[in-house]
Amino acid sequence: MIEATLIAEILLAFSLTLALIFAYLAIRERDLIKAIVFSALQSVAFAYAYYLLFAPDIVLAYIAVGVGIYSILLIYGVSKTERYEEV
Amino acid sequence: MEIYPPLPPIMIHSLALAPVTAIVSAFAMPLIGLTIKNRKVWDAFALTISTIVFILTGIGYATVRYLGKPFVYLLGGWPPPVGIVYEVDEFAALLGLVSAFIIWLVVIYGVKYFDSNEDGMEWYYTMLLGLEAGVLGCIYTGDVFNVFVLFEVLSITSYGLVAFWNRRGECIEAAIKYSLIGALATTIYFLAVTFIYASLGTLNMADIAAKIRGLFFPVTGEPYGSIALGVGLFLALSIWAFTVEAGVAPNHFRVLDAYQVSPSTVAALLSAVAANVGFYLLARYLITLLSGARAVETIVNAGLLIVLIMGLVSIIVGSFLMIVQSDVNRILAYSSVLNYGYVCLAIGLATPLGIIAALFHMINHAVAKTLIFLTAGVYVKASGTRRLDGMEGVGRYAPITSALMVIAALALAGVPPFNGFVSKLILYEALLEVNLAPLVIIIVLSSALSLLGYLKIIYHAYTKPPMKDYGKVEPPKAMLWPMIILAALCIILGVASPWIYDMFIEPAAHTIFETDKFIEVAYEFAEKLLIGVRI
Amino acid sequence: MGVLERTLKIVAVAVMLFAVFIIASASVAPQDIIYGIIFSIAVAVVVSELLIAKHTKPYDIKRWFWTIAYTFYYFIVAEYKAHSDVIMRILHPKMPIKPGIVRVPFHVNTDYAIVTIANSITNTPGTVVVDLDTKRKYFYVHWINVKAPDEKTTFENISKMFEYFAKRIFD
Amino acid sequence: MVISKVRPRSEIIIGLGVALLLVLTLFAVIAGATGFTPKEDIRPLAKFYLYYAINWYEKKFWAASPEAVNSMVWDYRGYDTLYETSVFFLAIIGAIAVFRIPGVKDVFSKGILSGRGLSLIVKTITKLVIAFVLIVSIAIAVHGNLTPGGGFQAGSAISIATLLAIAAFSRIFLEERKITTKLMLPIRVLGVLGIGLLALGPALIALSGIMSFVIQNQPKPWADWGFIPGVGPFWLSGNQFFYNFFEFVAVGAGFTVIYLIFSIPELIYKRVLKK
Amino acid sequence: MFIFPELNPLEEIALIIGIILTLIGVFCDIVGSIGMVRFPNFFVRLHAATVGTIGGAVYPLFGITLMSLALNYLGVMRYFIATGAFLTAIAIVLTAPVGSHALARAAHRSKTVPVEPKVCDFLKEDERLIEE
Amino acid sequence: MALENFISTFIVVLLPAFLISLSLYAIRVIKGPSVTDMVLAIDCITYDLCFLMGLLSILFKIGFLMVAALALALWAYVLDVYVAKYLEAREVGD
Amino acid sequence: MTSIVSQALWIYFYITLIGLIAIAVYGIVVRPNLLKKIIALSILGDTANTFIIFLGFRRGGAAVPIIPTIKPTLEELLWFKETAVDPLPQCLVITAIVINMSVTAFLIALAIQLYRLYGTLDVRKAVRLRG
Repeated sequence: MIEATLIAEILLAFSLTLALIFAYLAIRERDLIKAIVFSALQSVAFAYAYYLLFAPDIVLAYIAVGVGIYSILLIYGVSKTERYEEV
Repeated sequence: MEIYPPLPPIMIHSLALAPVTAIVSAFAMPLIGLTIKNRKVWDAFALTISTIVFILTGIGYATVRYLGKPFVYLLGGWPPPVGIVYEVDEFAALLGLVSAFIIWLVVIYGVKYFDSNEDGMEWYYTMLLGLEAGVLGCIYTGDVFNVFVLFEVLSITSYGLVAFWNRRGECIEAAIKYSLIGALATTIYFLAVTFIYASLGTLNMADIAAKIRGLFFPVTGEPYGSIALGVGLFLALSIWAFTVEAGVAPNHFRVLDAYQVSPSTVAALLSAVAANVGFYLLARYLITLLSGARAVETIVNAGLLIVLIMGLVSIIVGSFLMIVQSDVNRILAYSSVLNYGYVCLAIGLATPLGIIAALFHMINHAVAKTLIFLTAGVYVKASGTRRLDGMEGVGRYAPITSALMVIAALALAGVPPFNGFVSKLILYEALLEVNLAPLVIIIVLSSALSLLGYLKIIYHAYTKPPMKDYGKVEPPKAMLWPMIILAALCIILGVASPWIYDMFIEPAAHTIFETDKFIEVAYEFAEKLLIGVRI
Repeated sequence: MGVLERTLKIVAVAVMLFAVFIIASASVAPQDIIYGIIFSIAVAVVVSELLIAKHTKPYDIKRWFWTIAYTFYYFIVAEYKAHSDVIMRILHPKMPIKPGIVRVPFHVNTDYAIVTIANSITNTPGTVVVDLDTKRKYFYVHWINVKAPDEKTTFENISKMFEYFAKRIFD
Repeated sequence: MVISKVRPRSEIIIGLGVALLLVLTLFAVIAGATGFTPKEDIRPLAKFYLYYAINWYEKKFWAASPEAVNSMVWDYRGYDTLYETSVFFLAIIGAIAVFRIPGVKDVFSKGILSGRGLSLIVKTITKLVIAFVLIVSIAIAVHGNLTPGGGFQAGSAISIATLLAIAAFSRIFLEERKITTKLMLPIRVLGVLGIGLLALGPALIALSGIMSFVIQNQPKPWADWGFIPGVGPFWLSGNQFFYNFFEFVAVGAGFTVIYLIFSIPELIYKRVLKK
Repeated sequence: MFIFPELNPLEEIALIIGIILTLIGVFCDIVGSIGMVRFPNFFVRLHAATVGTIGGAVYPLFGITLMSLALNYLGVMRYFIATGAFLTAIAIVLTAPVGSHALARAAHRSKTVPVEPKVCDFLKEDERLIEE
Repeated sequence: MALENFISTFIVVLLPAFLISLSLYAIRVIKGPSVTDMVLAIDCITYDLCFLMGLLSILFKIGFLMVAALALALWAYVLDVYVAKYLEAREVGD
Repeated sequence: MTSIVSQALWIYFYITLIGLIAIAVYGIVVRPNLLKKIIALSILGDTANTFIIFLGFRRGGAAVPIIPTIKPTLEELLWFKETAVDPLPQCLVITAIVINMSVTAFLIALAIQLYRLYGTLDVRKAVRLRG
């Protein structure tokens, strides 16, 4: 019998890796809309990590905030300002 | 089960009621603003609430004095390590009283300071009441995570208040700077809380203090892992967060812009009240919770040294940059940084005399700095500019205000018989006590430099011939009275200082060293109420 | 607008909402049933005008029968065909695709019918509705394998069966 | 658009230095403080909450809710949550204060916005999704003290409805149905006011002599006054149900206010700020 | 009854159907993701994405509904899993095509994505006629 | 017990397939030349995760975890609509 | 065997989280665009939250801190105490999520207003306040 916790940990490693990659991309990306989309995916990865850490309350709150509201408010922000970051 | 000595209920509940009343009325304020379109009603409401809160903090202070030991209020009825508690000793109660008093005066001043056609006053009052709740909650609380939450209440209201004049670019720019760094600081503080929970398994301040000293509360059990590293990281991160919040030297940039451009009432509040919260928490964490414990001795000493050095840097930066400014609020902002330096220096000494100096200077600075910001606000409002060369001679049209400003300037510069002198004198004594005489010279020099800075304002505003006819500059009575009260306090705190020192400052400052009492009071509650808990 | 019509609409919506509420709460305790009745009626009052245009349609048993028949047809036959086709194209080493945007006419009138057809088209792999023109009654469908661009072929191949059912369910 | 390729070298060095420093310190400290070992056990304080949250045998310490997280959020550490709500409230007030324009009425997008929205397909499905979301979020809210979720989660879920309405139908759709800041802000305020009064209530009662504390839920041996845990078939967990419900209303309305003020057309600001 | 002695025939049938649907789902997921990577253009990738959402999420979620209803060792928890999976499946059936359509329309209208390769593009020809 | 073992093994055996498909979708998100590609791939990832959440709730025997899937699916839809709206209309409230 | 694998995994988790913090701090300090800074700030907050939830995890047949019945028996409660994960970090994180979201929303509002007044989001160009 395979231990369920070990599986949770392997999946956690996967989702945290995804989060790391996409956080890096979100910070490096010059196109802000793409950065927002990357950061939304990073949020999805974090939400999945919370799921695997047995925190359904946080998953519900965090999906709403991280995937939805951050991204959407930032989209509002970009649509009212400018799309490209000047480096 | 009787858990408190027989006191009237208002005395038991006043300390908790003060911030909760403030925040609930902040909730109600927009409703009033939307239904009753009358500025007078809003003023009256805010004034009433701030008066009530002031009275409640006064009653709370009386309670703590009467009991003679820290007062523990069980929020939600839960005993210390399980729930959140308010643990108020005399230091906290006195500071809360002073903060509530200053907010009360600022509210009175603000009624006439803002023009009758100023828009958004309902939002201003909402945020002001929120700020009051945040300040009082931060000072009274006995739980490290609750500090984070109330810190956020305090900071988000201060961001909103800095951005109050929303159609001025400089205000928004200052608010952006202020809030970005502030949000970073609070997040870092949250990380600090994470580490304290990781290594000690508790969030209660008394419990933390006990655990570091090898004592155990019921329920929370033994610490995990290495205490020294966990607490060290906690300390490092929270010192950084608090000094950023207060605006001490290496991190002082954000407060300068904010004090420079925001309305005078807001600048006074941020400089006199909100910054004190940072210093209070520094003193509380560094001294009450952590110092004197064998396990973390070196770390705490390093932390104190860092605070001391930051104070010194702050003094030097503040005093030198103050005299080259040409903007009145900017001068006052640098003066704030300078005075934060004194307070930090005094906290970094961590001797009883040092803490007395810190507390006394916090109060003196709060009173005098509020006064000088408010008087400068009169000038700025009359001349329509903050630049010194734009307000030449404006003081001649307002003799009372000018006199008050002179009092405030002298008090801040530390000239006898005003209050600033007394606290600086205590600071000298504290420095001499630990053989740091060279620092005394720095302080004296910086005071002299700062006097130059204040004289610059007075020179431009009063001595120079008026550029034009400013008309009626002298403010109405509602603005004048708060300033007169503050000026009177400046003098009283200076002249009657021996009495005040004995009556209020010394016993209050002493409580911050009474870690044993701090732990004991909470422990009594925990032991009594958590009988029969099975873990 | 008569009171009866409005009541019928509200009841129809409320019943569906009640079902969703019970499913969402995953329990049939008396507490949940009471809450469900109260809140589904409350929400139905707010949204019923938005959702239902004609009050008699939800009470037509024949339409529900067609709905069930369509569900089975769609999920078993149509999806199977489309999936197997597209999966073959994905896994084929040469990827035989012939994509293009074609016009597909439709002959229904109500919003729900149009949307049912459009969503059915999009939900079957191989065809995606890119845009629609309600005046000239065209879907613009991105088709992975354009057999012929003329309207007759596209209609036969893409949306004939969907329209057959959608007409009976909603129109 | 001109994008300069030159980046100041010093900034990169500073940033990397700060990052490296953080990495090294944190790594060292975590290695010591928490250890790398995954724990088989949790901290005793947590066990207290888990064991006593709905312990019918020792009601002295209970919060009457089978969901330990919710009972912590609204009872054991309810004071935090009161201020958390107020942070959200004050942030909205701050945003309104930053975006305010004197002299412009609340409904002003007609004529400036086309009100076209997205395509018919999106509109129709959005209607269905709105109804679906409304009922599901109410289900989350009323089961907040029994199953995962609670006031904030449900409130943020219900804000999907407003969000979708703004994007799919345009802002005018909401304005025609009187969903404006003028309506939603009072609802928001009433929600938080309900929370505040529920928190303040026990203390006001205590002023008359009965012992109870701010935001107290269940009666305790040292504080007699408290809420009843349930009525008939309804399990309310004392005041937690009401807290959840008020929070649901408050958060839902609060998010609506945020979206409404963020979707004010930019043209208006340009016009006003030009003057 | 046939394979698992704990279950009655109805549950067993549900379990087997659920397992089959789950297997279909996993297969469709992998194929869809391969298609996502292999296909050359956004509009073509939409079809691969449909394989990934309908075959790869809706079918298996229905399968999970059936499967969890059959698994009696889960106790009361199986109702939560079943209802959650069912509602999610319904939500995906409703919203996934609309999301694809909205994205496709936006991509075509904003002209950020060229329709390449193509056999024909009638939408480009009729573009001016559609403007409401 | 045999049933439980069988189901657990079944689910565990399927997991590598998920890791592969999620990685491939993630590659599309990273590569995706346009924003719409990325959002489409994110949709696929979220719906895939919904499915995985269902399987894992059975594996962990915790039904309460399943609520998250619904929220994830709905918010992914909102993200789609908003990105589409941004690309189509300059003003989001339009 | 299992313990070695999971030990390695946990080391990896902490390294990942620290890397995320480093990335976020880099974003806040170095990137010039205000919205980018806000994104970085939200990543920092989320990572801090993840940190504290990791502390409350427990190995070996863990469960959510929710008991499915209203009237649990004593045995069920004891079992619950021995299996469920730590609810305290979850409570703290819910609070922190809401707070971070509020601050972020307010910051975005400020950034939009700054753009209206200054026409830029670049912090290097938006500096007009000098002493």
